[in-house]
Amino acid sequence: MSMLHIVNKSPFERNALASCLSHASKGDAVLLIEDAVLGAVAGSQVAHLLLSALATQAIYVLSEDLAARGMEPNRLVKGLQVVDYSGFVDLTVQHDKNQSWL
Amino acid sequence: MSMLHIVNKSPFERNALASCLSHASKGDAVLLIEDAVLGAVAGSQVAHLLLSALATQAIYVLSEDLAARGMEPNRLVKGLQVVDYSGFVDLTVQHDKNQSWL
Amino acid sequence: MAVKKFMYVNRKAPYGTVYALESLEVVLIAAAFEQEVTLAFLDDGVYQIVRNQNPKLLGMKNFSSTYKALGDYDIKQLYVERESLIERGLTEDDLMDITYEDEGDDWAEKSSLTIVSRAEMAALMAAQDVMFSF
Amino acid sequence: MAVKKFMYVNRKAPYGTVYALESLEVVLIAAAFEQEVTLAFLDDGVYQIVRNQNPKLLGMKNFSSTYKALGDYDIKQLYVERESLIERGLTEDDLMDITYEDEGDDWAEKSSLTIVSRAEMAALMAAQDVMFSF
Amino acid sequence: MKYTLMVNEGPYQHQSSDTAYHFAKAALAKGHEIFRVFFYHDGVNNGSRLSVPPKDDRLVQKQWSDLAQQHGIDMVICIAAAQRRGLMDTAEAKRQGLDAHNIAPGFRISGLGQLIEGSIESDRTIVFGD
Amino acid sequence: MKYTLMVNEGPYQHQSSDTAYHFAKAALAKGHEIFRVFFYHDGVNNGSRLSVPPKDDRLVQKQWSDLAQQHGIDMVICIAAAQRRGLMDTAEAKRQGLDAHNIAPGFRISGLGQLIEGSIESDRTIVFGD
Repeated sequence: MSMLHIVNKSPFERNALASCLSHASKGDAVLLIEDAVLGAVAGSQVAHLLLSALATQAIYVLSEDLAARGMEPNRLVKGLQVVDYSGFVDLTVQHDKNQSWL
Repeated sequence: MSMLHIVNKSPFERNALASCLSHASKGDAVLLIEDAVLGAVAGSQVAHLLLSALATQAIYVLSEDLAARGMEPNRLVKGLQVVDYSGFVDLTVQHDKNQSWL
Repeated sequence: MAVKKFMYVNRKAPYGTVYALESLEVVLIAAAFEQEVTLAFLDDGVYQIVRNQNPKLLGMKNFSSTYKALGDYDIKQLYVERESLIERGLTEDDLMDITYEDEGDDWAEKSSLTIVSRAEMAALMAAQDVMFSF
Repeated sequence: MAVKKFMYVNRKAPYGTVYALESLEVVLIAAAFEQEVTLAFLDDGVYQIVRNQNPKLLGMKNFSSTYKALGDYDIKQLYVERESLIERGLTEDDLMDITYEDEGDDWAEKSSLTIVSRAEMAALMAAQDVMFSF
Repeated sequence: MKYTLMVNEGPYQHQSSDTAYHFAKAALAKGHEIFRVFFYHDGVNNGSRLSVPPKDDRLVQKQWSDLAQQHGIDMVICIAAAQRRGLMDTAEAKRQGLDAHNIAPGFRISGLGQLIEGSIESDRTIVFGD
Repeated sequence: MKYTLMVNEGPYQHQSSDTAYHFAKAALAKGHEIFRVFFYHDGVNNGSRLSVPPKDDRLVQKQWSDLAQQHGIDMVICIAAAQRRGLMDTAEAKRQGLDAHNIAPGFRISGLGQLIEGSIESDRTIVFGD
């Protein structure tokens, strides 16, 4: 019994990622897609949010959205895992529920 | 020569108001419309942004949008001015340019 | 088929966008399906149930009274996040009276609203089956 | 009629929404009107001119090369806000090379990008006549 | 004053079309001129004549049509944005070999040059969007 | 697994329709079932058959039509949301006394109950929006 949280908003523009992380339970997973992948880059002012969340949640980033925005996987905050759409599907299977933070 | 800045986003959800205020020049005016009027209520975590901006800019709030959201003018941060659509039009006349922070 | 627990997560303010109104339309339909329905109001979603909404001058429909009717649809689990209120300069007194009649207690009128902490909201979310957000 | 100073303010990331693409379409048309055109990239708008964009796997059009062609349309005033880059963990090296050929300097190739501080960006905005934001 | 307004969002989903409409009405009431309203991005959806909202709600698209006809406002839908989103006038439908058109009265389809021209001709340009 | 997907934004303006489409394709490729795609809010605009984007871009609406027809996916457009935004099938156009309909092949118009029913019937419900 765990939840996959899906975030699609840039954390520099909106509060969705911050709100998601403050409501995720231990053992949940967080997937960053669309503009939310921009928050995954190391050295940004939101990196600390992800680093502290990694203690209790797995965090994934969608590779197709990273590539579209010119971000190489080697630039990401350490500990984040990159998945493609096929991996996105697998995450929705592994977690028996999911929530989109729109 | 001064600019009217128009903000229509909730400052609790997005960075538009913060970005606007950090780019407004002395003597400019800021008008809060649509969901941005929610930021005008006293005692919120964004009130300090408006209070410090009031030192250099006039800040207006659209009354029709306040009423829709159940917010009485007497609840606003001190120093803010309430205008209706007719006043909105006047502001665009008084300032020779304007910018929408979308 | 087992009953599922549906949560409707409201995080957006009304009138600036249509999501609050159209979300409520889903909730009303959902009531007919005999599933467990919970509404969560957090972040800007708390503005959806603020008192004295009056969008008449905008020519828009005042749909806030519909929340008050949710009890008639047997929807009586409305959770509001305390931290979201405080961050916005709001208190519980700013919220509409939303009630239901308790069948098991001689139809006494009781509040459908429960104010919860952020941690309690997180626990409520973790206990659902299907999460709808708009 | 006097020439007006038009600024195109880009504050949104590409691909997640269409605004960046359709904003660029306006800029290309604007070039034909012999007005003064300036582009500002701040907040998430800085992502619009990041190198190595590749939306092929999304089935979307890679329109980033169009920024490189702006010099051919005589649009060569592109201002990028330094603080916006830093907040996002980006540096100037992450940005595409966007250049123009300087007619007054034997067609030497020069950068169209100028990195400015937030205060300088505010001053640039204050000097415009018409502000377009999308 | 002479105004050009730009509307970047469709009806209902966002308030921006309503806001632009109320602004236009207030400006006209004060004797100003609305030279042009330019509909861009999803704003083109304000020009659909097939909209039938609930009877107890406003009809955003018709409000624009009526305002344009009462005051002779030039309301332009961007052709490129309209093509992406399925807004067609009779001429465009014919050109594309389609059997239906869905543009409301008072709107015309044209290019982005109309936006720039409007801004050059007007004293003020105001953008309404999301 | 059996999925119901919900799409809340129109084509092009936001990426959410594209994301839902790519998700659906990936799920089908892994042998999962897409029981239903429910289009709500501006998502109803994904069902327009009048869209003609530039030749070098994807045709979001047609991608959905093709996917539905290849895999027998039930694609439902919410009637209340569609009425507000001007999406009509032939029956609804007739009922409203309008001369045009604009629904693409593979889509049908129905009520919100289809969304709830889909979520009850499916193992997973995923919302794609703004």
